[in-house]
Amino acid sequence: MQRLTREQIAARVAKDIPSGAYVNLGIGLPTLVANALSPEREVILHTENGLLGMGPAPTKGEEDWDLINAGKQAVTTLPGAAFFHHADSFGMMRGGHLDICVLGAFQVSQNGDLANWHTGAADAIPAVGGAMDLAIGAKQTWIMMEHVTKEGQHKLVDVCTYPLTGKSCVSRIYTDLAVIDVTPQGFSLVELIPGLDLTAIAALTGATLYDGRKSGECN
Amino acid sequence: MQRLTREQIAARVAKDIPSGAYVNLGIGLPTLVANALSPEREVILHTENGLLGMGPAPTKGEEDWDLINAGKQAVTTLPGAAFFHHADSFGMMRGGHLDICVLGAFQVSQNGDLANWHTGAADAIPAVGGAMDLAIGAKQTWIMMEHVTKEGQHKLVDVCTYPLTGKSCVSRIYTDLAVIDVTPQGFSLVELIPGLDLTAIAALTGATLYDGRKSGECN
Amino acid sequence: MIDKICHSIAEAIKDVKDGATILVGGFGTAGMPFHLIDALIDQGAKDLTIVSNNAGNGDTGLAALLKAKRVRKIICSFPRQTDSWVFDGLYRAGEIELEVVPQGNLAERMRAAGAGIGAFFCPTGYGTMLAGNRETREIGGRNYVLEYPIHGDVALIKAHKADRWGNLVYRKTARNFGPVMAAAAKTTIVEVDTVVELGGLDPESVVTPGIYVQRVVEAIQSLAKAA
Amino acid sequence: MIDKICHSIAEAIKDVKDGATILVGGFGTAGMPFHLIDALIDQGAKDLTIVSNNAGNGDTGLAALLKAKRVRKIICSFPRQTDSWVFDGLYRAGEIELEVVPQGNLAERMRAAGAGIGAFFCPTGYGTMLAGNRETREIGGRNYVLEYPIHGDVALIKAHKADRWGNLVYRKTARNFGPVMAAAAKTTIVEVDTVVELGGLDPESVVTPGIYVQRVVEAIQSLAKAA
Repeated sequence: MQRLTREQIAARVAKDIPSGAYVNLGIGLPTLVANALSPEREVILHTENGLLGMGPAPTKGEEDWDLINAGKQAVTTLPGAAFFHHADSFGMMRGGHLDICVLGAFQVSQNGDLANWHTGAADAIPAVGGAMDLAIGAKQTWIMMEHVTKEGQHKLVDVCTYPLTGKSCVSRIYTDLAVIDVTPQGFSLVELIPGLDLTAIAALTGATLYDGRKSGECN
Repeated sequence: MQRLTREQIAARVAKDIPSGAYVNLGIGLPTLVANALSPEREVILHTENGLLGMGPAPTKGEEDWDLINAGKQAVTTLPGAAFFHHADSFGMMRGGHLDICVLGAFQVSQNGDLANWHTGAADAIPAVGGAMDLAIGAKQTWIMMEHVTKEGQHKLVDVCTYPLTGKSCVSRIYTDLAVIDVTPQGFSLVELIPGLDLTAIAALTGATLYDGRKSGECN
Repeated sequence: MIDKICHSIAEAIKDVKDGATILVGGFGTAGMPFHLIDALIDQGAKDLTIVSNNAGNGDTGLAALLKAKRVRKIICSFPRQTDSWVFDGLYRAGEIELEVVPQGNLAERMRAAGAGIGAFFCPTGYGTMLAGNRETREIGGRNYVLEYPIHGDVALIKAHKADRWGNLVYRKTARNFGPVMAAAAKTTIVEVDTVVELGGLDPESVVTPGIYVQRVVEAIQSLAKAA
Repeated sequence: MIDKICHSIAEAIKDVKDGATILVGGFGTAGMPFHLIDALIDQGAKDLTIVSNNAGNGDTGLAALLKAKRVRKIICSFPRQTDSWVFDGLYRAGEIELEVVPQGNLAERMRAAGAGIGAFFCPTGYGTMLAGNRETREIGGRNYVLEYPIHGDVALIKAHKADRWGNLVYRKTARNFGPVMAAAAKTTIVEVDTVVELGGLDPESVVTPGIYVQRVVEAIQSLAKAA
């Protein structure tokens, strides 16, 4: 078994994004998806700070710091881009106009609850940004993350123990080991990396995992 | 006694509009106020259908029917004009950004209730347009009307009998006979045309009229 | 490649269903999508609910749709005009249902639909017959009425220019309800004077981003009509 | 003649009162009104409530205002950043109050203030700790939280160009909160790169009409800083 690299997870997510889709890529890991989308497919990227039609990073030295993404990195515009203000940008999200947003996560529960903004630690400074708006706003919210934490703890869980970002908002999860749908029955396996068996993936998943490929339970 | 003409009422209203004010002139009689405002004063006119900085009517033959006012008449723009959509235009009103709106009226009550959209007749087709938004939105709502109806009925009344446009929204009334403020005590006379005495104006007013010029009752 | 430009107006409008709620742009005739309405009449959908500022002028556009008896109900702010004889006749004959909404509430209710707001407390119309029996609340010493979003199945609007991604700019006061309706409808169909190359619109000046637009047709500009 | 252009930045900002609520534009450093904030530090108003997306970056702008101990409370969506050490220190020392608001709610609550909406039902944050004890309601099968407007006494924003009526255009993503804050504050003060002649802005492209703007100052464009 060979875990997917971050770039490979990004490529796997990108494969499922239809041509012409309106997509918001969250900060961190999901940002990598942009590099895996070929320009010919014309996926239109939204950034919460007021731009549709976001292009790749400028060449070094060409940065315009009035033209940045949600992660405050310099970006560019593509032909067909449009700028708008913050209320319009978040109305666009909340109103269900984005086809897909891809977010990172600390935990996702089997009913699609998402925790990705706060570890719950007493001394943490809370900072939510646009995560809650994105989580509940897009037509589909996809999660891109490692299957378990570095310490081996479950991130796909029965019930989230961290403070929630949104309730029942996740539809699909892409990890370094698998692609999993959130269904009315709970987690449902869509795809597994070669060399990993059902017992192993089920053990790495903190809630019942159904095998969506043949409509049975994995464990 | 010589009643004011429509143009004279308009000129009287115009006199009270400060230089640089943002003003919406309702359809009908208030439209005449525009002609009484000298351009040097730079009063900025708003029209509900999405324009600030509305200019005078174009010369005949020069009309652009994409550039109209609330009464669907062709207008022009002044340098410094701005176009915006309907939600923004009415947000501008409702949010209290207009300094003054000048409206016509069927009835105004002594507590500032306004009736100007519906006669209450059973067979009338109701049509409100932007009247309710304007009435309650501007910082000050001024009324411009004949003091009594053609049939001699009161239009300044104790309680409105026609369906209301807005409650407690009128601050000042300009008629062909007088200028009257709506105060916490009720109607208060600000100015009277020459040749009309207090007893006469009080008789033409359907509620107690105080003489705001010397803090006493007129009748 | 994204291409929202339809080369036939009939094609653009073919899937409008009976019983649909249709948001129709325009304030009087400015911004009225005459070609799309004509195509809708040809298409034949009936039992429609129309949301528009007025209830038609003269015998063309929305008035023609009403005359063709395709409209069950109209939600608007100002139906009664000097040239609204088609609507007036249907209304007096009891052949059309009317819901009068203050103009700003009409705009804000569609804005709420587009922006995912569930309901909002609005001061306009408080204490008037148009507030009906709706919930009211005093907030910070001012009285408000609870207003709900108006969603459209379809929006038919007029813009000045578009590109193939559906980005739009409008012309003068013909902008009016266009941007609000585009965001409030599931399927937004736009007639424009001109289609430009992608990149031909300044990103700073795009009024309706293409995300709100599903189909665009280039219509020969109809002779705009005075009210 | 209307002339909103102030020839001194100190003059533009002189009447900010202790205890005021100040809306400060910018997303990171893009659209941050650095000159106005420096002038506010010199002016000396204290006990301020600041509403802004972030809680300052590095040691300049909003961070410098915080460092000068003028801010009692900050309402923002994303205080914690790699370069928010000034805020972090004050917060951990218990010297500043923090209210975290989801970014879209921050924008929409200011938008509501500007548009005269009394409160609105918003789906964002439902079921999370940021919804606190606020009223909730199910509408059409979806759950919403009741959110109230955020009004400002003053807005300090950055735009690209202005005319003497106060009409504004912005530059790229530096637009961000500017238009929303301009409408939500009693007194909106704008620093711009360039003042143009009246008529020098295209009426179709004005983003913030001058009705929302009280004062404009032309500030030499500060060297924009990377996050």
